[in-house]
Amino acid sequence: MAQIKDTAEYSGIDQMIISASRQIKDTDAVYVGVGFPLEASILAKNLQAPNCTVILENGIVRASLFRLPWTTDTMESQLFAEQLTGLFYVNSLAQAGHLALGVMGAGNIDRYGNVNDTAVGDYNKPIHRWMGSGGANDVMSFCRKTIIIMEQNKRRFPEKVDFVTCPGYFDGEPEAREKVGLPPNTGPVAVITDLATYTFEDGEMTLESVHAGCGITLEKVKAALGWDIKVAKDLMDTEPPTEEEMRTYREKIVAARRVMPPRPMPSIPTPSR
Amino acid sequence: MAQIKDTAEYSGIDQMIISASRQIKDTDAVYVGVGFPLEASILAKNLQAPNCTVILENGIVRASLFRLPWTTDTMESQLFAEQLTGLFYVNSLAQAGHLALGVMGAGNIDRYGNVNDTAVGDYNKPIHRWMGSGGANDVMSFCRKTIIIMEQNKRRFPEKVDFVTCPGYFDGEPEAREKVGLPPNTGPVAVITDLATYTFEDGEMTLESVHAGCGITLEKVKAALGWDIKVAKDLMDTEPPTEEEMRTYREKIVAARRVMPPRPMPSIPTPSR
Amino acid sequence: MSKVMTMQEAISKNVESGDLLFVGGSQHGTPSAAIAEIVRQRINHLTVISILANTTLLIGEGLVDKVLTGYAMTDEKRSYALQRAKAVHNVSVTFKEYSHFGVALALFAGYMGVPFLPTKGHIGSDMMKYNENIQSIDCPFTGGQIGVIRAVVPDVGILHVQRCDAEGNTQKWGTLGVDHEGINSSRKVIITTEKIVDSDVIRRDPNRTIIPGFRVNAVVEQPFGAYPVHLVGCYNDGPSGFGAMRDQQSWENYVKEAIHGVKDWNEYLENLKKLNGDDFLENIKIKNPLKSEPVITGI
Amino acid sequence: MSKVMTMQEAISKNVESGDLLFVGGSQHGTPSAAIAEIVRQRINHLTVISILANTTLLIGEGLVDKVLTGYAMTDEKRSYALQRAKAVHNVSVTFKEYSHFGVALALFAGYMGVPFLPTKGHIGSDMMKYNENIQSIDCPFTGGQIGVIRAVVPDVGILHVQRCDAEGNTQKWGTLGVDHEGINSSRKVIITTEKIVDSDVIRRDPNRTIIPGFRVNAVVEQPFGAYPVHLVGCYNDGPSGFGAMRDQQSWENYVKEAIHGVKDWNEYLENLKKLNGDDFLENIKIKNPLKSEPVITGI
Repeated sequence: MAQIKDTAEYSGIDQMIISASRQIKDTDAVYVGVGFPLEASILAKNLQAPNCTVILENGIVRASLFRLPWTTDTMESQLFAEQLTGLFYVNSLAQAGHLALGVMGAGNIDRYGNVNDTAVGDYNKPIHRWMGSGGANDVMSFCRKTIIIMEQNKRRFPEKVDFVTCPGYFDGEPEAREKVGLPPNTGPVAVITDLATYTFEDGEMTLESVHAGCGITLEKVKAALGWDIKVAKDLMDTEPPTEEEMRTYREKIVAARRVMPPRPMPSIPTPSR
Repeated sequence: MAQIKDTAEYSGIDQMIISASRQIKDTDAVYVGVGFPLEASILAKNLQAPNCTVILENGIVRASLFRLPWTTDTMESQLFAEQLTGLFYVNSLAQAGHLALGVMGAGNIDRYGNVNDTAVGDYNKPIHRWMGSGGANDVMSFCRKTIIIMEQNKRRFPEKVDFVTCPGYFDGEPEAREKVGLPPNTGPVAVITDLATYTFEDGEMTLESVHAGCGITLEKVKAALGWDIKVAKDLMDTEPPTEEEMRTYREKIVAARRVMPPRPMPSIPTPSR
Repeated sequence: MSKVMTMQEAISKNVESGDLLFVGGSQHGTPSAAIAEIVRQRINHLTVISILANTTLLIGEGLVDKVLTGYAMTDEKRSYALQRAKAVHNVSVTFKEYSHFGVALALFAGYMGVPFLPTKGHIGSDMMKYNENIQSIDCPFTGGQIGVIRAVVPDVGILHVQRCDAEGNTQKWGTLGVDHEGINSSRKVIITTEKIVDSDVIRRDPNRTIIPGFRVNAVVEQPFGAYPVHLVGCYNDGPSGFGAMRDQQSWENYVKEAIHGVKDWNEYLENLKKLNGDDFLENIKIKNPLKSEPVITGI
Repeated sequence: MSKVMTMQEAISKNVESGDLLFVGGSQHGTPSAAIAEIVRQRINHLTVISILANTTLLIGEGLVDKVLTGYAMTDEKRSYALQRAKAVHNVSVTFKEYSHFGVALALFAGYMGVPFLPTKGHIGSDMMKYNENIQSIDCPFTGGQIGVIRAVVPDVGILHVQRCDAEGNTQKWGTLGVDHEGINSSRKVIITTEKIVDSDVIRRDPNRTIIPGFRVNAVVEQPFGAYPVHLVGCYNDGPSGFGAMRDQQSWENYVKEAIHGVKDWNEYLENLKKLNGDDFLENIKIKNPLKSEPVITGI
C-alpha cells in the first residue's frame, strides 16, 4: 500500500477522502461502496451534507447520521436507518435514476474511465484477480454521476483495462454508453486519488488538480499513470483541507476506523465494495 | 338472474357452490375471485380443506379460517392473515406455478373454455360490456388448474366468444396454450354452473354431470348452451349435497352473505372478480 | 428536511394539467381526500393509472382523458360518470385495458427503471389487440414466446397511509395492492397520512418503510383521508349513501357537499358529523385494536 | 400443518447431491448452522447462488461444482478453499460472474416465474463475454439495446430468520440482501429460525411475512443459527479467530470442532462455551434492545 510521505500535516489519503467528500451535496442520495467511499460519505454527512441520504447495497437507506462502521452492513449501520430493504430495491432506485451520485473504489481504471475489478491478463488464466464486480457495475451503470476513489500507481492506471467490469466511456466515442443501452447521462465524472483529482472531458480522464499541499508534483502524478494524461488548461493545486475538514476527519473518520472484528469461521462474507 | 325453481331442498346455485367447493383439496393453495368463488373456498375451508391457503388478489395469503367477507379486501379478510402483501406478490406466486388451483367467475365462456369478461360485439362499439379482466386473465393464465363458476344460460355460453379476455384452449388445437407462451399444464379444467358440471376433454368443454337432484334435465342443460355440447360417455347425475355440506353451507355461507355496505361516494372501488 | 404542507399546497405544487397520475390504495386506503382536492382545483387532462381506485369521480368531473386499468366500465351507455364527462365537460375518455397483474407489471417496470417486464400472462388474449403496451416477443433464452408489458412512469403518485414522518419516510400496512410499485415508480410523490409520527417511530421499524423521504415531495396529515374506504388499524368502510351519485342530482349534491362547498376535507368531515351526528366518524373507527408483537433492534 | 423438524432431517430430506442451492443472509443472518449440516452430511456436486454468503466452507470441503456470484475469489492461487477443493477432493469449481444486482435479478426472475428480467446494467461489460446468462436484446418498445439476465430457480433455498411459526410463515427484519427473491424463487424452502413463535405473533403482523407457510418444506428452531454473523435484534458478529482457516491445519481444526466432531450445532455452541467461558454467547447478544412501535390492526 503506497503511503504518501509528505511534510504537510495531512497525507495524500487524507486529501483524497476529504476531496471526495466535498463532491457530496446536502440534497444528494448517494450510493456508497465500502472502504474509502464510506469514509467520504460519513465525512460529508458531518460537514456540508448532513441531510444527504446514504444508500448501502445490502438494503440500507439512511438519511440520519451514523458512526463510521467497519463495513457497510453492521448492526450499527442498520440501527435507526430510515429504511431497511434489500439489494433489489436499492438498485432499482439507482436504475430508475433516483440516485444523484455513486462513490466507489476500483481495481484498475483506464484512460476512458473503464474499471476493472475482475482480472488482469487473460480471464481464464489471470495474472491477477480481484473478487469481481460486487456492486461496482451497478453503481457505475446507474448513478447519474459516479466518483471513483482509489490509491494511484502506474499498475492501477493502465491506458486500457484488460477486463471491463464497469464500463466508463469505452474508447471515448461520443454516446458509447447510450449505444450499448446504459442509461443516458450517467458515467464516471471524477477520479480522486492520493496524488490528484481528475475529471472527464469528452469521455477522457483529465488531470484537474494535483495534491501539491502534501508534496505531490505534476511529474510524480504523471509517473504514476499508464498513459500520457490529458491535463486541464486550468490545472490547479488541490484545495487543501480546511481546519474544520481536518478536525472533523480526524474525529469522525480516523478515530472511528476499526478493523474487521475477528471471527472464528473462514467463510465469513467478505465486505463488498 | 335466472334462479332455478326446483322441488328439492337445494337450488342449482347451492349445488354449484357446493360442487365447486369439493374441488378444493386440503393441501391446495387456491387463487380465489370475488363472489361465488370466494363462497366456494370458504365452504371448502369449513369442510374437507381446513388447511388450504386462500389467495386474494389484493395481497392476502391466508391459511387460517375466516368468515365470508362481503368482498375480497375487507378489514375482516385482512385481519389475522398469515401474510399481507400486494398484487405483484400473489401473481408472482401464481406465475411461478405455486398455485394449484384458481377459482373464478366469467362473463361468457365458449366451447374451448375461452372466457370473455370484456365486450360482446365489436370492442369499440360493444353490444354489452363488462368491467374487463380484473384478475381473471392472471388466474386462468397461471394457475395449474382453473375452475369457472357461473350461472348458465345460452347467451353466456356462446360457441365462440367475441373477445378472449382469458384464453382457454383457443380453437382446441393441441398445445395451443404453450405455443403462445402460456405456462405448460395450465388452463380451465372444470366449469360448474347452476345446471351442470363440465370438464375439458382434449380442450373441449364436455358435459360431466347434470344437477338432476334439483330438477335439471339434459334437455334443459342443452337448451342453455350455444352449441351442441360434447357429452361424457359416463354422464352422471351431479352428486347431491350431503347433509353436512348443506348444513355447513347454510351456516357459513348463506347466513354470512352480506350486501356491500352502503357508502357515500360514487367512486368506490368496485370489487374485482 | 420537512415536506409537510397543506393538501392544497401538496396538490397545487405537484399535480399539473396533463399529468400521468398514479392513485394508490386499490381496495384499501384509497387517497380520497387528495382526489377531492384535485377535483377542487379542477386539474384536468389527466391520464390515470390505478387498480379499482377512485377514478370515477375524476372521470365524471371531466378531468381525465385516459385511463390505464384492469377493471373499469368503459361503456358510456352504462356509466353515468362517462356520460357526465361527455355532456358537461365535453371529454371523451379512452381506456387502455390490462389484466390487474399487467397494471402491476407496468408500474413495477417503472419502479425498476426498465422499459418493460416479461410475463407469461396476457399473451394469447385479445387485450393485446387493443393495447399496444402489451406485446409478445421471442424469449432470448428459452426460444418460446413471452409477453412483455411496457413500463409506466407516472409524473406523480399519491398514496394514503397510516403513518409517516415529516421527511416523508412512509409506512403502510394491510394489503398493498399496487402501492409499492406505483408509488416507487412515480417521479413526484405525495403522501397523505392519518398521522405524522416522530422519525423515531419509523426508524425503530425501518423494514416497514415503503418509500424513503428523499423520494417524497409532499407530506399531508389528513385524518380520515381514505374515508369512506377502510384503512387497517384506523377505520372500517364508511356507512350510508352507497348507490347514490348514479344520476345528475345525486352526483352534483355530492360534489358540492364534499368538495366545492367546503374549503377542505376537514370541513367536509365536520359537515358529515353535523349531518349524521357527532359520533359519525367515531363509529367507523375500529373497536378492538390489536397490537403487533414488536420487533427488536438495538446493539 | 407443522413443518418443524431437526436440522438433520431438514437437510437430509430437502437437499440432494447435484442441487442448485440458494443461501440467504448475505452479510446479515447467514444460515451458518444449516451450512454446517450440509457439510456434515457431505452433500456434494452443488451449484450455489448467493451474495457473499457462506460458500467458502462448502467449496473447501469439495461440495461445490459451480458458483453463481457477484463477488468471490475465483483464482486458486489466492484461495485456500479452492486449493483444498482440488487437492483433497479433486473438485475444480467453476464460476459464473454477475454484478450483485445481476444475482438479485436472476433470483427475482425465478421468484416471478419468468425466464429473464431486463436491466440497464451489465451491458457493455466484459462479464457478458464469460456468462451466457447475461445477454443484450433489442428492446421491443424503445428500439434501443437492453440487457437481459436469465432466471435462476434454485432446487432448494435456505434462510435463517428471527421468527417463524410452526407452519413456516416466516419473518425476518434488518437488511434483506437477496433474501426475498432468493427464498421465493426456490422450489423447496428450508427456514431456520432463532425462535418458533405462536402463529398469533405472525398473524398480528402479516405484512412482515416474507414467505407463507404453504411454500415452506422445513422449519428448524436453531438459536445462534447465524453465528458468527450478526442478526438484528439477536446478536452481534462473533468474536475471535478471524483470519484462521487459511491453511490446512486451521481449516481442519475448524471443520472438526464445528462439524464432524459434534453431532449438531447445539453441541458446537456448548463446546464454544466450554472453551471460551459460559458467557461467550451471552456476550455477543445485543445489550440495548429497542422495540418497534407496534402497528395496529383489528376490526
